[in-house]
This record gives sequence, C-alpha cells and structure tokens, in this order.
Amino acid sequence: MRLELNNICQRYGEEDLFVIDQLQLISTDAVHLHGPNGVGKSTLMKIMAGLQKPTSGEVRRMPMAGENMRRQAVIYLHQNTYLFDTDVRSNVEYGLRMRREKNTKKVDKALAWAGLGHLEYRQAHLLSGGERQRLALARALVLDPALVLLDEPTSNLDIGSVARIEEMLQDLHRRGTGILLACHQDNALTKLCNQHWLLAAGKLTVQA
Amino acid sequence: MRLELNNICQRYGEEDLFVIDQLQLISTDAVHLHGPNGVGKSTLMKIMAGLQKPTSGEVRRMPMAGENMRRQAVIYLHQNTYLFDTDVRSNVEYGLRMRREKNTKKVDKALAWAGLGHLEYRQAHLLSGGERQRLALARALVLDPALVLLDEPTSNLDIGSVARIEEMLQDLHRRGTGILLACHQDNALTKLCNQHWLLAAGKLTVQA
Amino acid sequence: MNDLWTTFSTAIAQLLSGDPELWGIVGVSFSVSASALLIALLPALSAGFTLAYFRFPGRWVAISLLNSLLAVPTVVVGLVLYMLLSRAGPLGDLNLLFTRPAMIIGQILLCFPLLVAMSLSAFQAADHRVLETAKTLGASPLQAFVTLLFEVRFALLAAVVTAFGRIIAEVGSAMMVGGNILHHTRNITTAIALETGKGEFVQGVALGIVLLVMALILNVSLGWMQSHSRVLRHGT
Amino acid sequence: MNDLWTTFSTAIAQLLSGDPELWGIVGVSFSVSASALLIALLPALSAGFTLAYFRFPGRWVAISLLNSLLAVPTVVVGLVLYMLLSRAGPLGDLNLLFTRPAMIIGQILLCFPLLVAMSLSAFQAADHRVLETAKTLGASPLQAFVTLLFEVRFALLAAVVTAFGRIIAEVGSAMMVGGNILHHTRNITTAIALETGKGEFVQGVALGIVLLVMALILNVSLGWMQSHSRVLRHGT
Amino acid sequence: DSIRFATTTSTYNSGLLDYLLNHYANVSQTEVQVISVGTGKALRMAENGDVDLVMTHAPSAEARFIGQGFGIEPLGVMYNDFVLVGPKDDAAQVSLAQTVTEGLSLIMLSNQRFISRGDDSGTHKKELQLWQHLGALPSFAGYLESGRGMGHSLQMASELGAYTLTDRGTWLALKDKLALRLVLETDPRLLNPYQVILVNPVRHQHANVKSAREFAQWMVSSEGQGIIGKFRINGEVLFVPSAL
Ligand SMILES: Nc1ncnc2c1ncn2[C@@H]1O[C@H](COP(=O)(O)OP(=O)(O)OP(=O)(O)O)[C@@H](O)[C@H]1O
Ligand SMILES: Nc1ncnc2c1ncn2[C@@H]1O[C@H](COP(=O)(O)OP(=O)(O)OP(=O)(O)O)[C@@H](O)[C@H]1O
Ligand SMILES: [Mg+2]
Ligand SMILES: [Mg+2]
Repeated sequence: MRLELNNICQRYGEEDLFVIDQLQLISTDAVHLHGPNGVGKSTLMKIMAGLQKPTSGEVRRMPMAGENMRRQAVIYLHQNTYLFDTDVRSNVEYGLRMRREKNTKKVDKALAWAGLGHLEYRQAHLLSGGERQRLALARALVLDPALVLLDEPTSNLDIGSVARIEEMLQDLHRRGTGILLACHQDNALTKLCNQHWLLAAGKLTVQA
Repeated sequence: MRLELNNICQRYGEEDLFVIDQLQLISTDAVHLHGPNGVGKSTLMKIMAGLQKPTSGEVRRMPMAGENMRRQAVIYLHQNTYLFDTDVRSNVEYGLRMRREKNTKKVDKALAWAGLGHLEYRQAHLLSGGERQRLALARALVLDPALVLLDEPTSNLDIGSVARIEEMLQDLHRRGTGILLACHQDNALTKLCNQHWLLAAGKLTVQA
Repeated sequence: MNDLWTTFSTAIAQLLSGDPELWGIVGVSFSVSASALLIALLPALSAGFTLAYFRFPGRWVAISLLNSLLAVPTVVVGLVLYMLLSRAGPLGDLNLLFTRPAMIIGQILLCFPLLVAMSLSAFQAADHRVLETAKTLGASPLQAFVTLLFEVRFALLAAVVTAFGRIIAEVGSAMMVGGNILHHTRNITTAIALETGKGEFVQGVALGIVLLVMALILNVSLGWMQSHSRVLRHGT
Repeated sequence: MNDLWTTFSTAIAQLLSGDPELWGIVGVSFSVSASALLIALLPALSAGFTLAYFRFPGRWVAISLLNSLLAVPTVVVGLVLYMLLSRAGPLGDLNLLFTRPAMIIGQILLCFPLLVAMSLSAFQAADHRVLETAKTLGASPLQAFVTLLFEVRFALLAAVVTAFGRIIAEVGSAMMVGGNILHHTRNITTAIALETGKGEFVQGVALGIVLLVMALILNVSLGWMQSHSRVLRHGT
Repeated sequence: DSIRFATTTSTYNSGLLDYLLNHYANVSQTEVQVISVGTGKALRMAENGDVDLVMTHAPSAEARFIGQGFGIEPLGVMYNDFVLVGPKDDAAQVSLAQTVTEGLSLIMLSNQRFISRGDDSGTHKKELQLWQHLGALPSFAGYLESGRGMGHSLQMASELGAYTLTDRGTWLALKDKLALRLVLETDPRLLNPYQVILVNPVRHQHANVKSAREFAQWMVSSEGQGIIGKFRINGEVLFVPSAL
C-alpha cells in the first residue's frame, strides 16, 4: 500500500494551516511525525486516513505489487480515543465484525497483548486512561492494517506498556505494516522509526 | 490548606482497588504520583478532590495557620480534559465567573502564559490536543488554587509547552500552591517535585 | 373520585375478564400505533441522520419546518388526509377512508416529524469521533450508521417512547380518517371522545387509565431491559 | 385543494388585515401555551436533572411512569382537571373552569412529563465530566446545574420545541377546561375542532396552516439564532 | 355487505341507534357502520360520498343538500323537541313564560347567561331562528358561544348557571348529572324533526344505495317505527316516530 499526497493545502478561515506539495507513505516506512502543538499533525493524519477532506489537493491510495488487498487499508488512531459503549472485548472485535470475520483467537491474542485479558468483559467507559489507550491500539492492530497512523498513542501509558507496544508494532512492521507516529516524547516507539518528519510553520520537512 | 485521608478504601465489585490508611498533602508539597496503568491514580486524585466518594474512609480539608481562605481549595485536572462548549477565553474565565470575580488582567496573563493569546476567540472544541491541555491548565491555574491535582497534564504537550508549564507551576508552588502530579514520563515537571508517591498493587508508598 | 375508582376497576375487570369489546378497542389502539411507529422509524432515523451530518442548501429550512410540523394539530393532519382519501379526493379509489390502514397512515404522518427532530438532536449530541472511528476501523457507511444508532440508543429510545406516546394518545386523526366505527376503527382515544361527548366523564377517564396502565406495562418492561444493560458513565 | 388555497389565503389575509377575532384566537393559543411552557420549564428541568444524577428508590418507577404519562390522551388530562375544577369538585371554589388559567394549568400538566423525559435523556447523554469540571473549578451546585444546561442547550432546545408543539397543538384539555368560548377561551385548536364539526374542513385546515405559519416564524427565528452560534463539533 | 351511516351525536349518544341496530340485525345481514358526528360534518361526508346515508335534524341545511343534488329520497323518521333548560333557581323566571320567544326575552332582559352552541348544528340553527323572532341576534353580555356539542354545552351551562336550548334526548340522557332544570317546553316552534337521506348514486356510483335504501325503508316501516317509539331512557320517551 502506498499513500500519496499531492498539493495538499489545509486552510481554516483566512490562514493556511499547512501546504504540502508532495508526500508519500508506504508499507515499509516507519515514520515519526513531530512538531509543536497546533501545527496540524492530527489534521494531516486525518487527511491521510481519508477522514477529513483537505481544502485542496488529493490523497491517493495505491496497491503495491503482490499485496494482499483484503487487509484494512489505513487506520487512524485518534489522539483522544473513542471507545464504543460496550465491553472491552467487543470493542476489539469491532473491526473484524465489520468485515464479517469471526476470529476468537486473534481477539484473544490482541487482548492478551494489550494486557486487557482480565478486563475483557468490563464496560469500556470504566477503563483508566492507559487502559483506554491500549484498548484502542488493540482494536486497530487486530485488523492487521496496511498503514496505521498513530496519534500520540503513548500519551497515557506507563513504561511497561510502552515497551509492550513497541514490541507489537515492531512485529507488525516486520510483517509489512507501514507506521506513522505522531509523538512529542522520545521513547522506545520513536526509536523504532526509520524516518522523521517535522511539521513546523506550515511546512513538512523530511529528515534523515 | 491541608488535605488528610484516613482509612481510605476503594473497591469495585469484589476487588479492592487500593487501601490507604493515612495520607496527607499540604500546600508546600510538590508530589509526583506514579504507578502502572489502571492502578487507581486517577481514582485517588478524584477522591482527594472530593469528586468521588471512596467506598469507605474520610477525606478532610483543613486550613493552615494564616491562610487566605478565599482561594479555590482543591482543583482536579482530568486526565482527559473537558472543555466547555464556548470559546477559549470564556473557558479560562469560567472559575472566576463562578466566584463573581471579573479580572481581565488575570485572564489575559493566563492566556498568554498558556500560549493561547492568539486563539482566545476560537471555539474550544476546535483546539488541537496540546492546545486543549494547555487551556485546561490555564483554566485551573488562573484560580490560584491551594492544591492542584494534575492528572497527566503533559501527555499531549510539546517540549516547549512542558517547559513553560514547569515554569508556571514552579511559580505557583513558590507562592504556596501544593501540587500533586500523576505522570508516567520523567520530565521537567516531575523534576520539580520534592516527593514521590508510588501507587502499586493497591498500596501507596511514599518515597524519598 | 370514588365514582372514578369504581368505573376504573370495572374497566380493568372487564379487561381481565377478557371482554372482547374492550380488548378489541385496546387492540386497535396498539396495533395501529405500533404499525405506524415501525413503518416510520427507519426512514425517520435516516432523515435525522442526513440532517445531522450533511450540509445542503435548504437544510436549515427543513429543520425549521420539521419543528413547526410538531405544532400542527393532529386533527389538521387528519383533515388533510381525509381530503386526500375521501371519495371526492384524489386517492378516493383506494377505498381507505374509515379503515385501519388510513389510521396508520395518519399516525405515520404524525410521528415522522417527531422522530426526525428527536433523532436529529440525538445525532447532533453524539461525539463526532463515533463515525470517524467506525469508518477507520473498516465499517461501511451503513455499518457506521448502525454503530451510531447503537451509541445513541438511549436518546433514540426516548424518541421512540415520545413518538409512541404522541400517536397512541392522539384522537384528531384517528377520529377523522378512522371514523370511530365500532368493531372496526374504534380505538381507545376515539372511545374516550365518545364517552366524554355523552357526558360519561368517568368512563372516559377510566379508559384513559386503561391506556396508561397498558403503556406502563410496556414502559416498565423497556425500563427493566434498560436498567439491566446500563451502567453510569464516568470520566477520568 | 384549490378550495384550500383560497380559504387559507383568506385566513392569512384576515390575519394580516388585523382581523381582531382571528388575532384574538391566535393570541389565546400562543399566550396560553407560552405561559404553560415557561411555568413548567424550570421545575421540569430540575426533575429531569434529579432523575439523571441521583439514585434513589423509586427512581426507575418514576421514569417508567413519566414515559407512560406521555401516552395519556390530552382529553383525559382535561377531564381529570375538569373534575377537580368543576363546581362539584374539590377546587370548584376557585372558579377557574372555562378560563384561560385553567387552560394553562392543563397545558402545564401536559408538557411537564415531556420536558422531564426529554431533559432526562439530554442529561444522561451529557458527559459526566461536565459537572465534575464545573465543581472542581468552584461552581456551586446551582452554578454547576446552569453550566450543564448550557452544555446540553441544543438538546434542551429540542425538548422545548417538542413540548411547545405538544401543547399548542393539543385540543383535548383546552376544549375540556377552556370550553371554546368565543372571545374568551377559544384558541386555534378548539376553533379548528369547531370548524371541522361544522363540516368546514377547509376552514379547519386553513386555521391549522395559520398555526403552522406562526410556528414556522418562531422556529425560523430560533434556528437563525442557533445557526449563528454554532459550529460543528470535531474530534481529534 | 355493509353500509356507512353518518348520524348526529344526539341520536347516537342517546343509545337509540344501538337499540335500533340490534333489532335490524335480526332482519338483515347488512352491517351498519355508524359514524356519529355533528350535522354539518355528517352532511359534508355524505356530500363527498364517504358514507351511504345520513340522518340529521337541520331542515334548511338538508333542503340545500338535496337541492344541490347530493342526496335523494329524504324520509322523515321521527321527531323530538327542543326544550329550554336553566339553573335550578331560574333567576330569569323563564318558567313563567308562555312562549319560547317570551322566555328568551326574559333571559336577555335580565342579562342572565345563555350558552349558545355556536356550531352551526341543527340546534344552533334553531336557536338563531328563535332569536330572530325577537328582532335581532342576541348581543347581551351573558350570551356565550361555546362552540361545542350538546352534551358539553349542557355541562357548561350547568357549571356556569346558564340557560341553554337543548334537544330533549340529550337533556334526558344527561339531566341527572346536571345542576339544571327544564324551564320551558311544548312550544310548536320547538319541534325537532329527523330525516334520513340517501347519498345520490348519480354523483357517487360506488355508494351502496341498495342496502342503504333497505335500511331507510326499514326505519320508516311499521316495525322500525314501533321500535323507535318503544325506546325509552328512565321510562321517558325520547323520539316520536313520524313516518306513519
Ligand atoms: N474548524 C477549524 N477552524 C479553525 N481552526 C481549526 C479548526 N479545526 C482545527 N483548527 C486548528 O488547527 C490547528 C491544528 O490542529 P491539530 O489538531 O491538527 O494540531 P496538532 O499538530 O495535532 O497539535 P497537537 O500536538 O497539540 O495535537 C489547531 O490550532 C486548531 O485549533
Ligand atoms: N465503576 C467501576 N467498576 C469497575 N472497575 C472500575 C470502575 N471504575 C474504574 N474502574 C477500574 O479502576 C481501575 C483504576 O482506574 P484509574 O483511572 O484510577 O487508573 P489510573 O491509575 O489512573 O490508570 P492510568 O495510568 O491508566 O490513567 C481501572 O482498572 C478501571 O477499569
Ligand atoms: Mg494532535
Ligand atoms: Mg489515570
């Protein structure tokens, strides 16, 4: 999967938030997106995920040679996670249910991996900040996406959880999932990235 | 202001979340509360702020000698901030309005300090993650509280913002505000703390 | 009120003893209103959704009109429908006047704007991230819609209960296009109107209480379901 | 429908030319319903709030009863009130029967359960952090309540619009305790009932449309205010 | 086979029709579906062809209805009469009056309350006609237009201590519940004749004229007339058969 952005411009009212001529993200990338608050990181990611239309410009998704197209293409993880008003387990099952897949083993694995196995029947709205964050990750990653756009996924996580997620992402990435990570801190997760993008003053700079 | 907890026990269903025999927080403290996800940090802070009744035990607030009691006693800052459905400025003014205080200067200062001066008339629900976080801090700190309980206040902040908030808290603390900070990362803010509490496995340990 | 109590207990005793006439009347009320509600529900929810999530020219006018339609008396809706269904009217050949299907159509017209208005308000209050989360996790537009319905289910339940109340309690349209014909189109409210017209107020109130009791049974079952599936929401 | 159009335009022309009889009837409708709504509003919101945020024995029964009251025909409410206000009734000495205050009381009884039910649903859908945030920032319980009202204002507006629709469109209670006395208690809906009874169907519809137009004016102004104070909510 | 029969509330609410139809069921398979509404509404429904026959008591409106070709074969079925009722103390002393005209003028001159139905019904038309004999339409302060049916107007008169004109049937059916008494009756001007009229099949081909005619004929037959004459409430005769 290859995501291509051409001549993207996002403007609110009179001001341009950012202008990006050319950008691409492919399944073998692992990118750390950073930049000051309010610069437009979340907006950019939502545009890339197709959840928001940019003021102008186009976003294209293209398959890569020999790719399995059954995989959910691009998943965006909200900075501030929304959990469905059911229990933990059925939140994780959500995406699978949408594509009419029943795979108890996958769900169990994701729950265990997110450290939520003992909470599987707790109502999601009761969870603690970190538990919510981990549930949202599990819910996305169980779908085995081609590209995953993570918006501050570690903001509420303890160090153990961060390490666990790093492992999991590493594994996904090795199996061919592209990763875009917006994150203010430097931690195990950002170290996993092989590219760094800086969004600042309305411009995106691709760093080493 | 002195906050005293006696024989607090919080239980959900069959399980005790935590049991704390004795704990106190005074205006000269600056405490870093840490512990793994889901251990009960947020719950404890809400109990201390009087927003939630513990299953058993009592929370007492006592004035200290010569203290100015007009100050808003204890403020809890949600881990996941709720902003009122108005603009940025009137969010900051909220607490002052509640105590019928009109103080444009204070509000201006808080806005400037939070780096939101240029956004003062933007609708709060449009803000970015970091901007929300800073607005919530400004809204609380403008009230000059005796104790402030901050639940992951830096989770969405860039490094510059963290530094700015550290400065501000330092200033408040010097002028007599007690601070309790739940935070998973170690950063400028946690370094400001002179006490460390560890909540783990249902017990609170006060560290050096 | 002693009077009332006797009549009411007689009415309930009649119900319990299976008095076919009274049960027939109750049956007309509930079957007509339930049919109307079921038929109107999905189109109304879709309309509410469209108004909540799509910006189009005339949207604002549509919402204002909708709210205003709530202020139209049921008898006026009945009158308009009567004029359409009357032999002298454009749809006279359908032979629907003074039948239950005509009553159902009237009640559909009555509950539709209410359901749209209330579901619109429910959808507007819903978190915008619901649809975004559903979509990004691979839900089709229809699936995302269903997810949204689920997330706002309590508000929708309130809408359904209110709409049901509106139509089961209405008399204007039922009288106008149903005709209050015994054994055919007489329902609880037209029967009440009849009794009241005769000066049999107590009988009227007793029938009203029968309706209340039936609604109570319905609501208690609903409430029971609800209270057994719901825990209060907290925020951290 | 040509017929209808003529009558309707006559009715509107009468309104515009300041026909005192028609304006008088419109005035009774709006003043009675607005008074009822204003009086019922605050108690109803408080009741809705109490039901949403406090657990007490009987809460669940109260909610079920409330929802069931929505299914009680307006004429039954009118009948009960009639029996109370009648000379032979316990409140006969107040001499309220067949006056506007009696109509107002009837409509208060009618909109109260609806307002409670809908505000309850609005409060339940509200984020639990609203009250917590208000409290922690120093709001008194009353101030926190007002903050909550503000946060759910769109849902409450929907409740008010629906309740207004219910009472301005109702005829049962107005007829029963008002009595449809010309120049005194005749409002739009009882006038419609009268015209309909005469077989003047078109006149009835025209009056209904007058009501619709008045409601439309009200709603358009409300909608205008709303659309000029509201931007769509996004989530990041 | 069924027919739709629109009739005034006064005949339906008194129970006469149920009584009559119970007997008719013995002699005919035809189901008679009764729609009881005001005179104006009944004639309007017949005009639209939504019913097959009507029975009303408003001679002038009926004449117009037939004249315009909406109805055929009017048959006088029965009559009862109107009476003046008023508060128990009869403050205007109407009971001393010899004629209804005199009674009404007493009410007007003593400015007592009078409830007019104001609904264009047969009763209302009769009342206006009676006032006309006094010269002008009434405009005294006590004259209230209720705009409601007979039962409700009687209730209102009772509540307000007012006079009103009512048909005897409704009065007999309700009088136990009212704080009113009969103050004037048996003036020839107070006669209240009921007619059945069939819907004109030329205008409405679908109308079930055959069964409707059968039913109308039965009502004016000696059998039907006998049954009407036997109908009583609390031992009092309500309707006098007039076809034989
Ligand atoms: N509809 C809108 N109108 C005006 N401004 C808007 C609108 N929506 C978003 N914004 C602004 O756009 C900016 C970018 O928001 P975005 O959430 O993309 O920032 P971000 O880079 O993710 O910041 P953070 O690191 O704080 O999460 C913010 O300043 C926000 O207030
Ligand atoms: N009503 C409830 N019933 C059962 N469990 C609950 C309830 N409310 C909260 N919990 C559980 O209590 C635990 C403590 O939650 P809390 O938010 O206090 O944790 P925390 O220490 O703040 O975690 P984090 O670091 O992730 O924010 C969580 O596991 C949560 O699921
Ligand atoms: Mg962001
Ligand atoms: Mg927490």
